[in-house]
Parts: sequence; structure tokens; C-alpha cells
Amino acid sequence: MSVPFLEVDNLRKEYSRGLINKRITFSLEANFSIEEPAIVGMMGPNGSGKTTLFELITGSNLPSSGRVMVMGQNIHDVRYDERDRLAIHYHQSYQVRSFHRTRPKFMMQPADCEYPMVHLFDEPQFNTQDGYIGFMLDFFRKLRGEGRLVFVCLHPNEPFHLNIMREVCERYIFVRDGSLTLADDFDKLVELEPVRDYLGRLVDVA
Amino acid sequence: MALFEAQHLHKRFGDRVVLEEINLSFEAGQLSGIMGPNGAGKTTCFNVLTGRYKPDRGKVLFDGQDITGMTPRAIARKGISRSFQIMNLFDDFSVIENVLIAVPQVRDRGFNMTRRVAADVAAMDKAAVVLEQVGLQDKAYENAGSLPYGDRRALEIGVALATEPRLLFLDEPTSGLGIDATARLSELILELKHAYTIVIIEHDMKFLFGLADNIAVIHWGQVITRGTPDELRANKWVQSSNLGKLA
Amino acid sequence: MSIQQAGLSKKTGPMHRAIIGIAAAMLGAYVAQVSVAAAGTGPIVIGITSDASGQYANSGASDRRGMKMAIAEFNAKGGVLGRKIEFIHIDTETTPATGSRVAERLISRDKVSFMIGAVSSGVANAISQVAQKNGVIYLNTNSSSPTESGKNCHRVKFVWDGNGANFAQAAVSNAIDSYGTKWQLVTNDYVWGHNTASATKALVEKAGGKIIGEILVPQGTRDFSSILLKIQQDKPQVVAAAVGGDDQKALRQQVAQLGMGQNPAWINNQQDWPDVYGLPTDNLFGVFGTTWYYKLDLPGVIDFVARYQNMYPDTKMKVPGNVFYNGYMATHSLLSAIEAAGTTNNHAVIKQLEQLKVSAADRMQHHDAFMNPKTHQMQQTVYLATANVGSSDKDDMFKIVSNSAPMKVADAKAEATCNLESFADTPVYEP
Amino acid sequence: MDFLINLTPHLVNGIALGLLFALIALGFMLIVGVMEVINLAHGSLFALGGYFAMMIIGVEPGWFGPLGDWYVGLPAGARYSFALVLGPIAVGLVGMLLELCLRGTYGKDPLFGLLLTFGAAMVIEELIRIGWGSGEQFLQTPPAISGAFIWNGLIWSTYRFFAAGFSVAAIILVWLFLERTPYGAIIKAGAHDSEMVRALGINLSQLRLYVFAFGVALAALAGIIMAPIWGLRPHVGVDAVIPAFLIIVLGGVGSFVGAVIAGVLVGLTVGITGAYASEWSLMSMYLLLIVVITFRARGLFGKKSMLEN
Amino acid sequence: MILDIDSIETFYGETQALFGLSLNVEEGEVVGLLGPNGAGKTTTLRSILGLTPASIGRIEFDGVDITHEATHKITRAGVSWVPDDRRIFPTLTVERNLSIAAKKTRFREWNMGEMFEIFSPLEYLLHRECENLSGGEMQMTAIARALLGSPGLVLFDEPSQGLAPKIVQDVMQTITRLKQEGIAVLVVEQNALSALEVCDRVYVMDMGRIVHHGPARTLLEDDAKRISLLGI
Amino acid sequence: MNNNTGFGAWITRPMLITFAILVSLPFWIDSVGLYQYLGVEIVIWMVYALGFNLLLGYTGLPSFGHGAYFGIGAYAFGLSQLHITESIWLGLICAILFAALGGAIVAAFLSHRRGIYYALLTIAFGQVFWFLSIKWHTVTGGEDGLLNIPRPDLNIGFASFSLSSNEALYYFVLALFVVVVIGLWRLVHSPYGTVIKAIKQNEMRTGFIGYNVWLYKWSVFTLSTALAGLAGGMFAMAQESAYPDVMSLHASGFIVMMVLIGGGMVSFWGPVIGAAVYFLARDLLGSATETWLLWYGLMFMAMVMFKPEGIAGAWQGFIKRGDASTDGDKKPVTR
Repeated sequence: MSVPFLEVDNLRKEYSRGLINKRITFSLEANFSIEEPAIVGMMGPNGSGKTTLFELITGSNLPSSGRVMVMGQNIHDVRYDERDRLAIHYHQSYQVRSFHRTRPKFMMQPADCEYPMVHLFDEPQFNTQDGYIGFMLDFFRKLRGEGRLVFVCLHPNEPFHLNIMREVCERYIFVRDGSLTLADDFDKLVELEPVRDYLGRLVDVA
Repeated sequence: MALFEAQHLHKRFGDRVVLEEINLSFEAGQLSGIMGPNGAGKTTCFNVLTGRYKPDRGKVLFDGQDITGMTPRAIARKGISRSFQIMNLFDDFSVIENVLIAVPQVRDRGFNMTRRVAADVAAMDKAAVVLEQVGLQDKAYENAGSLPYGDRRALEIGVALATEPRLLFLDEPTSGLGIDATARLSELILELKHAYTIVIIEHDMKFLFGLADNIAVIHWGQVITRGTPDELRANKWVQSSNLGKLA
Repeated sequence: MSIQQAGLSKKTGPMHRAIIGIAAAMLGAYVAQVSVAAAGTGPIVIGITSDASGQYANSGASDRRGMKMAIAEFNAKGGVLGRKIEFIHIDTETTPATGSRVAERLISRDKVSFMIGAVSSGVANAISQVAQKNGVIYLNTNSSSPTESGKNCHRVKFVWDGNGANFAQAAVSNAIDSYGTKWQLVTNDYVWGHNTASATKALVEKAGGKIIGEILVPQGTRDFSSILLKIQQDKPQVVAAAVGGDDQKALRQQVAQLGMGQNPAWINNQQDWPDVYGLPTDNLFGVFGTTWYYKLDLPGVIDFVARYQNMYPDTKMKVPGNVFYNGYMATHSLLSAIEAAGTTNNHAVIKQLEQLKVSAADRMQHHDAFMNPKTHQMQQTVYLATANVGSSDKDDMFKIVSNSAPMKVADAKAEATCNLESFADTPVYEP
Repeated sequence: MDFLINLTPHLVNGIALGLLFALIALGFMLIVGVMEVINLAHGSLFALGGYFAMMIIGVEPGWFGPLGDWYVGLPAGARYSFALVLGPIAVGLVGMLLELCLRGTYGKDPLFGLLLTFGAAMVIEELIRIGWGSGEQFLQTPPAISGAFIWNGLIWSTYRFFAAGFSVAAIILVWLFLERTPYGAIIKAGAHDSEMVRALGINLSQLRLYVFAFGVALAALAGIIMAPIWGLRPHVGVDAVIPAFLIIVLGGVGSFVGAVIAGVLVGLTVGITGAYASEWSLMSMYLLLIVVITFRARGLFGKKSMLEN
Repeated sequence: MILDIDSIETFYGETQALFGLSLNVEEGEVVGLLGPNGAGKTTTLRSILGLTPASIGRIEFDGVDITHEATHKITRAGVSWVPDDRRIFPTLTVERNLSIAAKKTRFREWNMGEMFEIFSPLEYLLHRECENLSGGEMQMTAIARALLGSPGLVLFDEPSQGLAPKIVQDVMQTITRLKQEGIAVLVVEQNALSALEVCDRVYVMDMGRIVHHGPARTLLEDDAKRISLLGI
Repeated sequence: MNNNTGFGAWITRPMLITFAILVSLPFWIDSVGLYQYLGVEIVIWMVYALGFNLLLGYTGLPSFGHGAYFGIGAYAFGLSQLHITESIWLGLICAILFAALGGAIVAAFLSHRRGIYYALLTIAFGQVFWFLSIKWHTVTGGEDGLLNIPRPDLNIGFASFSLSSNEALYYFVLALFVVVVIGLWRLVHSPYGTVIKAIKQNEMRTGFIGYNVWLYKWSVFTLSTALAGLAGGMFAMAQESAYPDVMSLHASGFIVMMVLIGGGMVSFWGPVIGAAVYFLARDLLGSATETWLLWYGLMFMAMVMFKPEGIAGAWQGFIKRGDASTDGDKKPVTR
């Protein structure tokens, strides 16, 4: 495939506080690319930047520098209302997109797809009691099977969360304090020192 | 061909995508279920299917006819009827008036300004039949607004039934009902199942598993899976859930 | 009624009885306040129909004070034809439909002998129509619409104020000589405005002036800024304004704010005393017509003002104005006419009024006045006035510029359009 | 080109006028937005503001002893400023009384609040008539903001520009108050979910009382500002309440920005029709509304409101 | 006893929702109120808060009769509420949402720092408009808002509804922490299992009445009883 | 409302009582200190109020510009008498038709709207009509109104009656009132009446059971304006003139007041009571004091504060309480 599915190119996002004396309160850096359909598992504590990264990928957040290419299109050059045709962010139960509108519509390009190519699931509700998990996992696989790129983001705190991740995901990204660590399979992931540190006793169960 | 079909429905509210890609079909004579966790877009989906909202993309077909974007009225007249999750009754009317107004004969004479409503024996009979179906025959002249919760739910269904629908949509009929009342409702729906094509939206899986012929699971504004209750129940996660333990 | 009551209460129990009791009490209150005026012998009852609420409430009050003073003076002399004079006042709300009802009420319920009072021409019309139907004499004291003595004239109605046409006659030639020939009209877009403007237009053109444009403003306009800007852009020498009611008050204020009161020159149809009393003099813009002023240097005026102040020591207006004057004069003339006729028979009184002549001295004006029998409008002296800028006396607001004899300012169009009902068509009414 | 040169003054005038309209609508909007009460007494309270101000400015020596005499000795500008502050406060107190009467209508059909205030409008207007007479009154403005100046060959009223500037200031201050202060936060929270606000320990009745008083005080402020332009008479309020109502609906119920924009839009419409088709200038406002509401059901920036039911 | 409800009856208009309901909560105790939708659990909370006052019966909080007291006074006495639909003010920032709730009572006072400690994401959310928060973030805000009101009793209405399990866990931890601080909690739950784990005692309601009352442990252990009462 | 006695009967007892009181009115009105003409106006406004209540009380649609259609009726009556031919029937038919036409056009804009937006649009259209009535003075006579409208004789084929006396006119308008009352009573108990009541309670659900809500809202507005037009035509006949001020916002506000004071929201008879009370109070207060607006306003405020359901509502509550106290055990306090 000539064009990579998702290219996160030297992306950087900073949040700062204070008008005169600026203090950076949070920064996120990412630089990776994914060439083909996959289910990517993403883990990290709350506030580590997972959601921010997703927002950047779907174009609803403006990067401080760098760019995001989805199917070869710079997401920030695509019309606001069509960005979700490239990458869609499932945030809790529905998708909210609040854009920093910087340019009028006619200066932007239309999206090339009808149905989103990149699906980002932000903390899906994996609840063992209601029984929906299985259907959700099937759905991830179905999307993957239709040639879509799927991200599943989770902050695991039960052993079965890790089992799920291991079961469906092919690649992993670990986020902590705004920096990313990539791993190609689950075992490699849990060998990483920061991951072990993060998961604590859950690792043993896994 | 299916009696009712939805193809590629997409719906947004402002910057919020609520339905991404909905494909559904319901066969005549069957009881179909739509289920999904809270906030999955079930009710919006329902509202699009029954014409309250117009989808941004996609088509809704009823009996082979495109009914996308038709007004709720036109859709109702084609024979699709629905009940509401948040109760939507005529609170100042008596129970029988609530049903009576939904009866097609009364509807067809809606612009009649001289005939007495109460004198329309045929329509009254029909309303009485519906009340009997939903078990409210003894409360026909009570004010709908002062009925107990369970009876209001039943009346909600009664109003929908009175329109003599070919397809009946029920939106979370068990919402707010206790165990007993839910059980009674199950019985009522089992009865209705013989006479009507029914679609039920529910988040209570157990309720649906007991009633439906087939079920579509909606999440993230999309149909994430569909199948018969048995097929769905076979899923290992369902097995290990509360539901599986009980079933 | 008592039979009905009994029948009802038998069937329906205590609640009905309670309600009927309340209703009966209410009606009882009505009965109590009915003042019975038996025809011919009892007091003469005058129905006062001036506005007490709405746009003209203030002028209505002044009008009423004039009538009351005249009535009081006659009563002090022992009344008319040996009968005391009483009055009933009901608010017409500056609303014609209410005017109709009030007139019906005064005639059929209160059995009034005469009706007096109007500021709004719409209300005057409504009342006069009912009055004509019943043959009750009605005096329109203060509405200055030319239609009152023109196409809406009636046999029973007599008009006591100068009208727009009179004032225009007085003002136009004067203004062309003093200010210039380039005129612009600002006209309230309703009948009175159009009538007044067309009268002005004809006069201006006859006197060699040129109308460069007419700006129509809808009734109810409160903001004249865009119109004033337009006037500046068009640069007329004279602006003739036919703007009435509250619109005029707002316009006046805004013109004063811009200091545009002098340049261009403003010809304003009329400014009623109650409308301007108490305002700073720079708020009176331009030249305007009036029928009387309390500082006219004529015999009797000082005494008249003193009588006013004696009778109304607490009123805000320390001196009488034109509205008061018209109300007083109309009532005074009517009562005199009854005396002259020796009867309250309406036909006799109408005939008396039709040949009414009042000397200049009695009217405290510069010229003799007379009733025009064809239009029933009082033909009287018309004064032009302007703001008395720099006066130290807060009450002395006007400077009288000129006076015109009645014939000079007569409303020529009125006789052509007025078509009085015949006496035969006017029911006999003898209260 | 000539047309454009002629048009410019009217645009400027229209915007100035529009800002005045926005000021008139401001208090009305606050009350509609927060309390969902259509306060038809807005106009009468607007008038009352003017009358109170007139009274405060017109204090004469000997009325209130030495303090009064000191006050009378102050320059006109100072007394005018006093009136601008005290007038609205006094009307705010009247508003509080009215709010107490309104309490019974909360949670019922909004029609009842509307009708109650309609009755109140009649009462207040009549009280003004009893108190000050039905005649025209005059509100003195200090010399610094009176008179006129010449700009671009045309005479402009200084006061009108003062008034427009004042409106802008008032609008910004109210906006800052709503957006940047904890009180504003409470008001907005109360507008959104009155029950939750109570459950957080905020005295809702008191909040409503103050919001109503504040909204009514803004009406009075507008009345004081408008009095030198429109004049002052008991029924002057009718001229204020209808445009206010119209602007709110045009802008969309509950939208601050919408109300301001709608105000300016109405001002421009009235100003420009006033210049080129003056006999339609009043009607243009209504036609604008009909056109906008026909195409945008909730006005320019409207959100869903209980008032729709 | 911090809360004592004595046989209250509550009506919505002419419809009765509670029938002689009695329950009590001790200081520092976590009490669960379980039962199906429409059983009257939320109505009970609303009656305590004075939003839908009970017409018959008596409610005492901290030894004072609050049955017919105004809601804001009840809250100021130290009752906080975390409603099931969070009811965060969407047009305000998180900070404003929290600050308008802050007040002092006779009970333990909480400060912003402690909130950040309990819910770390709040710190960076502080200046966001609440419209764009996720469900979990809203719940954190709602709980923080309740705590800043310095309550002696917190009423949780379905705290786990629509939340990710991780957040449910956080919420349950918070409840445990409140208990340690001596603050009483009354938690209404449908998702009964997670609630049973944190509760000391539970009441089960149906049709506006208490149908069972006892230690949480009993229900946790007795499957048959649990299934007959709660259906799970 | 009225589920048991006379539910949908053609003639009911309250109707007979009302008619009896009104028919006997000319015999006693003078002796209670009133005057016949007031009776004429009251009955005309009762017709107007009944028509208005069809909209406000039954369909729940607030119109604050209804005076416009009353005015159109008055003008249409007057113009037809002055320019076509003198005939009562022609005049009244014109009044009804033109008012309904105006109403139908306006309703086309209105019927998609609800609540405050509905109310405001009615105001806007009302103002437009009012404005036109003054602006188009060549036809309408501007602010002076249309004057000297003849009051033609009543011609009913075989006989002809003069209506020039107020008594005769009174019986004529009363006859029309009777027809309107019976017709409206029938209408509100017909399927149509049921549908509009349903729309008031739950517009959305009415649509979902297959009714064309728009069309009903449109038709009920048009119907209501037609009745306003009829009343306006009669009013022009009574006043022998037609004035623009009945179209003003104020006059439109008074009809709302009237209907609510009477209790139109809860009773068919509310508007009838309201119109009577309104005119009596106004006449009484107006002749007793110049500040009648103050007292009237206070009375109205008190009404909204303490008895918002109006006189008819208070009456119903009164009867209900009476019932409850006599047979308390029949109605359990709780379920």
C-alpha cells in the first residue's frame, strides 16, 4: 500500500496556563505511523494524554506542531464536518467534536471516504455484568476485517481488561505523561518497565 | 422482502454524530428487538425510524416504499405506530379518550365538527377492545394523568395499538417498571406477538431474550451484531455475565 | 328577577344562591349610582366625553377643567332656565370604539342633555355619530382635524378649535416671506397628517413656494434621527411638520437636541398648551398656530387667568392654555345659547348656535368670532406663535407673532365637503 | 457613489439606534433567559425609571435639609450620575415587589406570568399618572452630553452618541457580570437547572428576586437613557416593551449575543427604512421578525426553551 | 443517627409515590437503597432534599426536623446530592461548577486540593466548559461538587449508571473514603452488586415501600434471596 | 370536562340558563342601572371570546393579535355595506370570509410554531394588519375609521325587521350568539374538538397517531378568526362604524384577559362569563373613577395570583369541594 493508513508526524501538543508567565502544564509528543488495518490497543493512566491524542487524530484539537495524515489527507485540512469520515472518536457513548474553527469551509478539502477509516474507541464500557463485551469485540474484529484501523483505548484495572486487550489487539501503544511507547505484541508490551510499573499486580495475573 | 428496512442511516446533531451507520430489517410477523447499552443511540435510532427525525443520510423502507423524511403523521398513516419511553399521553383525557382518538375511524373523521365522539359506537367498541387487550377496561373513565405508573405504561401501548398498526414500535416499555409489572408486560407482549409485527427497544437483555425472534445490538450508533436470542446467548461474554448465569 | 332566583336556588343549592347574591349586590351598586334626570324639570346633565387615559389624557384633563369652570360660573348665577347644571364624566380612553359606547351609555342610561369634549378626532367622530342618531347636541372642543367640520360634520356637532387648514393659512404666506421658498413636508402617515399636509402644500404652491419633498412618518414613530438626517441631506429652507400626538413630542425633543429648531425653519401646525407646558422653551420648535394665549394684551384676560387660578389653585398648570380656553368657551357658548333659546329642545338650541356671534371682547381675542352655519365650525382669530426664548417667567413660553382675522384663514374646503343632515333627519331631543 | 455617501450616515445612525434597542431589550432578556417570565411590565418600569431619575435630578433646595441642599449644589453631571445609579435601584425595589407577586406563577404555564405582568403594567402606568400627571415631562441632561456636533457636514446629537456608548458599556458590563463573576455563574446555573441549584444550597427564591430586580433595574436604566430622546410620558413604556419582546425573539430566547445582534439588526432596519421609505419604518421591524421566524424557528441564536410549550 | 425517616408518604400531584417509608442512616455509615426503576428510590432522595417534600411523616437530619424545610436550607445543613444524570451546568466551566457549590457546614470541610487528589483529571479539566466532558468526567465533577458542600450525608443516585467500570471503581473507593472520614452515605443503585460491596446495610424498595432491610452481607451471600429481591 | 351530564348533547342545562338570562335581559337591564347598548356589545364580545377560546383554551395556542381579525370583520362589513349593497347577510358573510382569509394566510405562517414564537408571530401579524388599516386610509378611513355604516334591516325572505333600535339589534346578535354557542358546543365535543384538545395536551403524540397537526392548527386558527370576523361584523353594525383601534395590541390583549378571567382554560363558559365581567367591571369602574385602569389592573393581578383558572375555574373548584365534603368517603384521598 502506497499511502499509510495513519501517519502521526512529529506531533506535539502543549497546554499552558497563565497569560504573561506561561507555564506548560501538559505536553504530548507522538510520532508513529500505521501502514495497514489493525486493532491497536492503547493503555495508560487517566490524564496521560490518550484522549488528547485521539482528539488530535480526529482533528478536533489543534496540534502545537506536527501533523496527522489519515489515508494521506492532512486531517486539519479536511472540512470540519467531514473529518469524521476519516477518523472517528467514540467518546463514552457518543461523539462530540468541538473544533477550533480557523478557516472557512471553501478553503478545505472534502474527505475521500463515506465511512470512517480510523475508529478510535475511547474507554469503551467493558462491563462483565451486562454481557455486551463480546459483541463489542466482535465489532472491532469486523471493522478490522473490513479494512479499517481500530484503536481501543483502556485504562485497565481488572485482570479481564488485560485479557481482552491481549485477545483482540495486534499492536499496542502505551501512553504516560504525554509520551508514547509502541509495542508489537502483548508480551513485549508487558515486558516494558514503565508498563510493568503502571500495571502493578495486574501483570502477574496476565 | 422484509416489511421494514433501514439502510445506511446516519444522523448528527450539530457536532455530535449519534447514528453512524445503521442497517436493520424486520420481517413481518416477527418480534424484533433492538438493544444496546445506555446512550448507544437506541432512542435516536428509533426516532429516525419512526419519522421524528430525518436522517442525514440513508433510507428507510416500509413495505418496499421509501418513507425516509416523511412526517410522523404520514408514517403513522402507513401503519407504523410507536410508544414512547418517556410517557407521552393525553393527561387530561380519560383512558378511553386516549385510545379513542388514536382509532383510525375517529382519525378519518377528524375534521367532522358536528358528530358526537361519544356517540360513535363502532369506534367506542374498538377502543374498548384495545383497553381489554392492555388490561385497562376497568379504568376506562379515569383520568390518564392520575393512573399509576404501570397502567400508564400499558396505556402507552394501548394508544399505539389503537391505530391498528401493521408494525408496532415499543420504546423501552419496561423502563421504570418493577419486577411484577415487567412480568405482566411480558405476558401482554407475548399476546400481542401473535397479532402484530413488533419492534422493541430495550436495554434489559433478559426481557428481550425471552420475547424476541431476533435481536440487533446497537452501540456507537451502529449495529454491532445481530442474531437470534440463542445465537447471542452463545457468546461467551454473555454466558459469563449476570444474564448468562441466570439463563 | 326574584322569581328566577327562587327557581334557580331550588334546583341547585347553596353555591348558586351565593353567586346570585354576589351578582345581585353588584347590580345593586349600579342601581345606587344611577342619577335620575327627569326630562324638562330636573337639572341639566352634561356628559363630558374628554379623554382621561391614552395619548390625549393630559389635554383631556385641561379641556375638562375649562368646561367645569364654565358650568360652575353658570351655576353660581343660578343655572340655566332655572335648572342647575350637573355633569358626568366618563373616560373615552382616546379610543373611538369606547367613545361610541360611552356616548350610548350617557344618552341611554344617564339621560344626559348635552355632550361636550374631545381631543382626538377619531373619538369625536365616534361620539358625534351616536349623538346625531339620537339628536343630542355634541360639542367638539379641541380636536383640530379639518375633517371634523368637513366630511365628518353633523347637524348636532359644533367644532370650537381652529383646524389644521386655518393654521396653515395663517402660517404659510408669512413663512415664505420670512424664511424662503424651498419647503419640505414631514407628514404623519394618517388622515389628519395627509389633510393638513395637502392644505399646506396647496397654500405653499399658491404663494410661489416649492415643495422639494415629503417625508411620511408612520404614526407611532419615536425615533426621528434618520428623518432628521434626511432633512439635512435635502437642505430645505422650511420644514412644515404635520406630526401629531406623542410623535410630535418625540420629534420636538429630538429637533431640540440637535439644535435644528431654527435652521431650517419649522412650521408646526399646532402645539396644544398641555402638551408643552413645563418643557424648556428650546423644545418648542418653529412657528405654530394657536387660538388663545394667556398673555394676550386684551381686556378680560387677566381676570380670566385669575378666575382660573382661583378655581384650580393646585393644578400643575399655573395658567390656562388654549385647550382650557376652548373647553370653557364652548361650554359657555352652549349654556348661553340655551338661555337665548329659552328651551333645551335640541332643534331650537342648534338654531341658536348656528347663528352664534361672539364679540372679540367676550372671546378675549382680537377679532369677532362667529359660527359658520354650513360647517358648524367656530370661525375665530388664529394666532401664530413661537418659542419665547430667554423668558425669565417659566409660564410665559409663547411669543405671539401675529393674529389673523377669521375670514382670512377660513377653511375653504370645509364648506365644499361638509353636508349637514337636515333638521328633519335629526331626531327631536328635549332633555 | 452618491448613494453610498448618502447611506453612510444612516448606517451609523442605524447602529447607534440598534445599540439603544439592545439596551432596552437587555433587562427583558435577562428575565426571560433566567426566569422564563415574559415581563410585560418591562415598559412601565422603563418609564418609571425615567420618572424616578427626573425626580432625583429635580430635587429642589429645602426638600431634604442640609444634605439636600448640598446635593442641589452639585453640578448637573453629578446629579445626573446619581440619577443613573439611584433610579435603577429604586425601580429594582419595585421590581422586587412584583417578583413577590409572580411567585405563584412559577412552574405553571408561562402565560400566567405574562398576564400578571400585563396587569402590573397597567397598574404601574396608572400609578405614574397619579403620581406625576399624564403630561409630558422633561429629563434634564448635563450640558457635557447635550447639544450637537457637526461631522461630515451633518449635525449629530451628542446625547445620542453618549447613549449608544453607554449602551455598549452597559452591555459589556452585563456580559462580564454574567460570564466572569460567580454571581453570573449562579444565575446561568439557575437558568439551566433551578432544582440542582437549590440542591447546592443556593436560595433560589432569593436568586430570582435579585435577578428580577437586576433585570428591572436595567429596564429603568434604559428608561433613563431613552427619556431625553423619546420624551417621558406615562405610556412611553409601550414603545419599549414591544421592540424588546421582538428583539428577544428575533435573537433567540436565552441568547445574549443573539439579543445584541438582533437589536442592532432592528436598529439598522428601522434606520435605513426610515431614510428611504420612512412610512414603512415601523412596519419593517415586524416584517423582519416574520421573515426571520419563518425561516429560523428559534430566532437567530435560540435554544430550546420551556416557553415553546 | 444522622438521618431518620419516619413513615413518610410523598405525592406527585395526585399520584402517590411513597407509602409510609421509614429508613435511617447512622453517622459514617454507608446505606444502600436498592430496587427496580420506579420503585420510589429517587423519590426518597427527593423527599429528603425537600425537592418533592413528603406530605405525611417526618424526616430528621442531624437531629433537626427537615420535612418541610426549603431545599437550600437542607443542603446548607449538610446534605449533598449526586443526581443520577449528574446535572452538571453545561455552560459553565468545571471550576465554576465546583465553586458555586462550596460552603461551610458543621461537618468536615473539603478543599480543591483534596478533590484533585481524589480525582486527578479534575485539575487539568478545571477550565473546560462542562458541555464537552465525558460521562466519567461529569461524574467526577458531580461528586467533587457534592463534597465541596461539606456534607454530613451524601446522597448518591445511581453513581455507576453509564460509567466505565474503572470510574465505577473510583466512585466506590470515594464512598469508602467518605465512610472513613465519618461521613454518612445513602446510595441508590440498580447495579446492585457493586453497591452491595460497599454498603453496610441495605434497604430494598418496590412500589414505594421498603420490602427488605438488613445487612448488605446477607444479600451478598444469600443468592436465592438476592435473586428474588433484586433479580440478579 | 363534562364527562357525564350532557356530554355532547345538543342543548344543555347551562346553555338554557344562559339563553334564558340573555333573552330576558332587555326587560330588566335598565332597572339594574345598565343600558341596552351595553348588552349588545357584551353579546358580540362573547361571540368573539368564544371563538378566541377555541384557540387559546381548547388548542392551547396563544394569539395576541386577534383583534386584527375582529377589525377585518368590521371593515369588511362596513365596506360591503358602503360599496356593494346594504344587506346584513352579505355584510356578515363578507366579514366572516375576509377575516377567515386573513386568518388562513397568517395561520399558514404560524402553524409550525409553538409557545412564545407562536405568540410573537401573532403579535407581529396583528401589528401589520393594524398598521395597514391606518396606512390604507383611502379604503379604511385611516385613524378616523369607516364612518356612517348603515345598519340594514334584517331580511329573512318573507319578512323584514328594522334593527335600528338597540333592542332589535340585541335580539339579532343574541340569535347569532345562540347559533354560535350551540355550534361550538357541538364542535368541541366532536372528533375535531377532541383532536384540538389532544393537540393542546400533547402535540407530538397527536402527530404520531397520524393526525396532521399543522392542518388542525391551521384550521382552528382560521375558524377562530372567522368567528372573530363575525363578531367584528356585528360590532360594526352596532357601532355603525369600524375603527382601527380594535385591531391594536391593547385591544387584542383585552380579549386574552377576558377569556382568562372568565376561566376559558377550564370551561366552555369561561369566555362568556369573562366578557360579561369585563364589560361590567369596566363600565362600573370607568364611571366610578378616572383611575379605573389601576383598579382593573389590580383586580386582574389578584385574579392571576390567586385564581389563575378564572371565575369558571373557581366555580368548578367550589362545586368540587362541596361534593367532597358531602360524600367524602366516595373519593379516597389516596389510592
